[in-house]
Amino acid sequence: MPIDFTLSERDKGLLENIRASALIARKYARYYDEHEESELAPEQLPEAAGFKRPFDEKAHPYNPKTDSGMAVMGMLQTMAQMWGDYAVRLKRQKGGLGNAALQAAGTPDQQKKWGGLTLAMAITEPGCGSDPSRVQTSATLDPKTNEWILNGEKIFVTTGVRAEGVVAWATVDKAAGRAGIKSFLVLKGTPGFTVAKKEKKLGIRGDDTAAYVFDNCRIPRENLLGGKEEVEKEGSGGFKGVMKTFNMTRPGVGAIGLGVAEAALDFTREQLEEAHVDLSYGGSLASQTAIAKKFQDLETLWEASRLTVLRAAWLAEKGKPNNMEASVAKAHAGAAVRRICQGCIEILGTMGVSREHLLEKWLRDCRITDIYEGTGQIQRLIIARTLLDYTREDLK
Amino acid sequence: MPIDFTLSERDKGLLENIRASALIARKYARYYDEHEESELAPEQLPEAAGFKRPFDEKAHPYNPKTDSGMAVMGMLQTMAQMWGDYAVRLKRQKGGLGNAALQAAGTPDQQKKWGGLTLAMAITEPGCGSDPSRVQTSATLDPKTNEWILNGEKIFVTTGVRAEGVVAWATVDKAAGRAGIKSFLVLKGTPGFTVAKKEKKLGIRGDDTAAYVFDNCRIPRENLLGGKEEVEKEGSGGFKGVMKTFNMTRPGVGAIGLGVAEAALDFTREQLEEAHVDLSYGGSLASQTAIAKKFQDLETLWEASRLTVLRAAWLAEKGKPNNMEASVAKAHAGAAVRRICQGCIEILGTMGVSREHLLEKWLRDCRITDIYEGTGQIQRLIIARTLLDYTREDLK
Amino acid sequence: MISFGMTDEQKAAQDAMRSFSQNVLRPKARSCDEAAKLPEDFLGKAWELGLTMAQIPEKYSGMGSDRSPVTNAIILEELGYGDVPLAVAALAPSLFANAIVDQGTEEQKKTYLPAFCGEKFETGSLALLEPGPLFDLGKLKTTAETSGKEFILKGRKSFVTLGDRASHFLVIAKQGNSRDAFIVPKDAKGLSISGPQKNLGLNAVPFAALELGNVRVPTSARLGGDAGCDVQKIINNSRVALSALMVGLARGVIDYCVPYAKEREAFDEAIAKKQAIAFMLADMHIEVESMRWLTWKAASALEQGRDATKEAHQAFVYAAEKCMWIADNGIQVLGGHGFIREHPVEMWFRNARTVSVLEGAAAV
Amino acid sequence: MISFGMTDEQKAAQDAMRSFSQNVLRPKARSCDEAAKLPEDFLGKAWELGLTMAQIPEKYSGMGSDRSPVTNAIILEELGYGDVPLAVAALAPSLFANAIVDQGTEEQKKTYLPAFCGEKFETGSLALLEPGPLFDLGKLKTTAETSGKEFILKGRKSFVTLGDRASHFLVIAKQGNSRDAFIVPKDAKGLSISGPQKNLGLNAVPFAALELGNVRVPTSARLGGDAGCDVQKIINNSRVALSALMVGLARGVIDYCVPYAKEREAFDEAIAKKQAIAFMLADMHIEVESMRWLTWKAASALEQGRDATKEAHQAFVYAAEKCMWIADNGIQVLGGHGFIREHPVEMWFRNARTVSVLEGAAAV
Repeated sequence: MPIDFTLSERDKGLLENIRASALIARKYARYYDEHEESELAPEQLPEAAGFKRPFDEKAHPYNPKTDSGMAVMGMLQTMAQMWGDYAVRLKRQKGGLGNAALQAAGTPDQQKKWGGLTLAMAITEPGCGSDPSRVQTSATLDPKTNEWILNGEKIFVTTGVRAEGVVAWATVDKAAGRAGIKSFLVLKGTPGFTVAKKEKKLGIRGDDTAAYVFDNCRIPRENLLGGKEEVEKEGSGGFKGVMKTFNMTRPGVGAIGLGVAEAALDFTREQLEEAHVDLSYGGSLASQTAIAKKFQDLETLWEASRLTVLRAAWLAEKGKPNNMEASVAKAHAGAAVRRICQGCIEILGTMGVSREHLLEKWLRDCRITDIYEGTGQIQRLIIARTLLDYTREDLK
Repeated sequence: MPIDFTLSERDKGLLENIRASALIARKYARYYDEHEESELAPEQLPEAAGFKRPFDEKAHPYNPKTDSGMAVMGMLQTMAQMWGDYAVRLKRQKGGLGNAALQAAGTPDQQKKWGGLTLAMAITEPGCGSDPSRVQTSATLDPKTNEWILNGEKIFVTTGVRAEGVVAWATVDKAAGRAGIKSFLVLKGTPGFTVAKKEKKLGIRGDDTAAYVFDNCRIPRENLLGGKEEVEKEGSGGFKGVMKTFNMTRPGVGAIGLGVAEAALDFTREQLEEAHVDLSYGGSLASQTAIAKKFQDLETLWEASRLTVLRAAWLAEKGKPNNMEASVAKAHAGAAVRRICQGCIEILGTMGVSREHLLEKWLRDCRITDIYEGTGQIQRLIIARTLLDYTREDLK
Repeated sequence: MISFGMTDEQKAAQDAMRSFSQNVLRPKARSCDEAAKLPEDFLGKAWELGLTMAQIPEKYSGMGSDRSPVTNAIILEELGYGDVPLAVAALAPSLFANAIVDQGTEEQKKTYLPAFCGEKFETGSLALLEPGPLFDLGKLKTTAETSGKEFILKGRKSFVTLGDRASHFLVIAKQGNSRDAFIVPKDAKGLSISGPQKNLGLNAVPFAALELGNVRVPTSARLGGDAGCDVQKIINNSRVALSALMVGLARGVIDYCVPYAKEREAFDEAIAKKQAIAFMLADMHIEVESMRWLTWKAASALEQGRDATKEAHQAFVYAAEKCMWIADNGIQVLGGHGFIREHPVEMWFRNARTVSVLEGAAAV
Repeated sequence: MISFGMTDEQKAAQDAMRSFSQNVLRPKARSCDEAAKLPEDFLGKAWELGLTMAQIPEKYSGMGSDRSPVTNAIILEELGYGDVPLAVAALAPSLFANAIVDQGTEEQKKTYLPAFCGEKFETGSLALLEPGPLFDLGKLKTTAETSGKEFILKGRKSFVTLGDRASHFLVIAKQGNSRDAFIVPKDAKGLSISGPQKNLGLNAVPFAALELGNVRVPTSARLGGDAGCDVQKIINNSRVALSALMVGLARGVIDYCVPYAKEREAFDEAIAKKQAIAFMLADMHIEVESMRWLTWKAASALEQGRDATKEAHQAFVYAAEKCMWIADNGIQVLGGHGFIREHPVEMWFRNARTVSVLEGAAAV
């Protein structure tokens, strides 16, 4: 297919469908923001029926010659949903980050067995933030019972309260470093596995974030994702496999932030247009107002960022390597959404910080984008290593 | 004295005096820019008489209760001179960076002997940029003749062609690292000391930058600045002494850049005022044009930077430590002048890049500010080490 | 002469405020933010500092210290370091009283100032900002019209500090092509006060909204009497004060991040040893210094009675941008922990974004 | 559908331009910059690439490939990577010819296009920019007035590429409230051409200034004839082309800095191993990618015949800012060596600042 940036009618239909339900979700955005403790499912909300808007696949079948690919559309759909509200969307979602890991690293049997559950992903520990190779949670095999015994603490587990199970990283051999790290599936209710805390956060308050404790938690031997028990001696092949999960989640996280930022831009544009600020493109700096210039710069930044996200997804759907591009997308979006939401507030002034509107919430929700799934700093390390042809040891 | 940011009548008189001669210097700015090879002394220029504008010290004696201190005024005078033209000022200047080193580290005898000469400072070598401790130029004492034998190469020696002598860093003991580095005074004409090259540069073309070669260059034993021949075993006390020179030169380099940037701002303001752009302060973002907002931001950045320079100088004249503040001033000014000159060109458009005006030259002249006397990166290392209470080994 | 030297008196004031910040403001900051209200005894405790009455002349029952914007800037940096919202609340009375000290007629001074010199907390409040987007100090929508011996005020005001307990409001309104300030009692007919407004940050401060529906005040209610007043001067004072608070806030972020970054490890060493983090901290420090000197310069221009419009504008705009930048990067230094309400940085981030849009309207 | 996939034809064009850049442009870049002129044989050599005639329809003696702004963007990135000024010079004929292909009347096409399809270099030139500060595309000072069957053109133009050897100029002028383009022969009465202008960068390009003192042209000289033309479309085309050149320039900076930073040592290791440098390079890469996709998007909108005003504006403004940022930081990566003319980075810095103020006026 030649270079193209337009959407087919089917693409548009799918996105409009999502936006319509996203607008309903937005009505409950403030509720979830102010009721951080609430575990009320969006399906119990008065207008829940509006969330289900089946898309007529038969009338509009997928045409690979004209319609955008799955991964690209996945990004655009994520943006459209988040444009409505971050929390309501996530609360409605079957499946969590752990499902992506199961998909990437699980055996067919494992995928069949647990694929229907909502799985969280537990990586970070109190002592390690951006550096997953420092995982201290241990998994010891008890050959008598054919069970793994997990011990350790996990923090920042997204949807960790609501999830039915978790994919947790643990080391089977601390001396082996990154090569010793494996993924284990632990179901809620397993003895020795407790949700220790639900975090209170700056934003994305509708979406829960948990802390876990594993205290001699025993799980079946076959709950090791992928099933490979041996620790590779050289390199970190297994670890790299684990890290591969990020190549779609990183642009995805970018898309999440950009959806929220788009809402902020749309709200700001409406206000400016109502105030008759000329926002037209095409002219020179000399004829612009400070407000219009600032707004257009933010809008341009958003578009630039969105294109890096789509590029990373497009590579993935073409089966091309996208490790660096996934980090480019995440790093760009993480920084862009910070600037965009802050800038929109600067433009609108006191209106922007008032809780009568959602803009202030979008600022808070957005801020996580540059932090989770690898901070902007981590993404830059990855990009720089690739550019410089450096190993992890060369540049860290 | 209480906090005050105003200038006394005497302060103003001194600066106006300098500005008047700086305006004459500006007439020759383009000549020196386009004749990089020229070593014509400004005193030979047609209007050279205007350079000498004696200030009537008797009619306006220095009053320490009302007039600004020496170091602060030094910064302001530097700015005023550079506002005229970088090159002409430096070409007229008796004394170079090496004189500051002589002042800081030389014995009274040495200061008396060489203080009247224009001395360059030779630190950087082809193999070491920002890291002076990697100096490879060696100094070996010949006890028979009581001479030091220098061997090595130096680059980026400011005013290295015009200078009558140079203060060069060399190591007397490579194994000792930083502690082995000493400063030596070498006069032009000393056998074995040659000016290998005069660099062609982006900017400050009127000011020469040389490369030196020392090839078994013999200098008297007493040409070691400060006279301390022994290498301290622990720490890097001697090296720190050497580095102290920078505590005034760093803000001074900031002042140089800010003087040039001020010229750029003044030129841009004139053009904007002629075009009836409202540049008044006091209102809100909502009522500003993009051009005015951009210009005011640059003007504000300049003022912020200028105050960090004055602060570092003020501390010095009060005898207070200013190591960190000197780096703050240098780092701030280095970044600020890059943005200011680039921004002025953006505001004025094609007029800004035309060689009919000096703005494009000021951009080029300014660019060195964030590089020499320690790049912006080096300054940030120094600041961060102080903030974090880290040693050079902790953070590098 | 250029001088950065504090007087002994200023150093003493700085020390006193530093300890008030550490002992009173910091411990209360988080709980007030979560509860979105002031602690019961707080305004009384802050009143004991005597900040308002200190600069009221003795003839109006004050303590008669020099009215010093520079000293104020030094004090406010320390209070902002402690907690910006509590500082804003504590300083609301000064905002009102100082405008009268600076620009009131003799009669206005006699009438209003003594109330601020008693033992009990008392406040008036500045009503400058207006709701809606694109607020423009040069194009106020609130108007004042003369009608016989009265002014009729119409319009809406927002972000009125302590609007729930102020006895009077200093309402800034447009009168023809100029701006003026009017002293309006809280029980004026046609004035309705609502609130508290809920915001992103500064949660502890009860901000009110005012609706002025044909509020009539006597001509003597105009600040400065027949001569009117210089509204820009009030704005300049406010902008400098807000700048000083932001310097304090930003400095607080650095002081929190530095030990955190030294303790926190990644890739086998403290994150502070990574240039990306270390340089971020260095840049924060560079900017806090710059913010402070711009603020001092503007305060000094005010103190010397010069037109400080440019200096106050520069200080405020620079401080607003950099304070936000620093708080935002403070979160980044803490990573995931920066997003959690167990650490104060996310609160400072919200306060920074909020205080920096106030344009010069919420502090002394 | 969203697709970033180049056609095989585009890949082949990219390869060809890459080798032209490497073999012809790069080796000449520095000497042309210092001499401030084009190499003798250069325009002829560039002409052999057939860039201009490729997109001229066969009926006007061209090669009749599709007129593809996307392919142009890909080509221009490669040429910009080689050397922006030489690329600007080589592409001047296309700038003129493409406007006629896109918007000329049948008669204009017949009259002017065949000249661009011969073996000898031939050029016309766009005259859009005007001297002085605050140039505003929306408020041109050059005017066109009708007078019988003629237009009278008055005004001044600057930065007219290859103005010294163009046979015709496409002069953009204001006519009442709208803008139009007029084909003016170099020997028109009342037209004086001066130059070359000396500038900060793009030194190899002879830019001329035009003075139009009551220049009379027949009504048929208006591009598009009686219907006139869409001047914004010409500007959009130019902006996208300039953006593509800037992508190439910026990519060149990174490719130069990466090996330098790996080789250069400070504090006992390669400076590329310092996060401050490594992250700078990473940010440069992030921005080059963004610049390219914005440029492609705008080019694609042009290609599909849609109004590309927003896309072209976004691509140009973003590319201008980031190209400058990258070139400026390229100098910083090299430190003192970045300031010396032995390395190309300072030249790229000058070219970046110059090309980024052209507003959409110097390339295809």
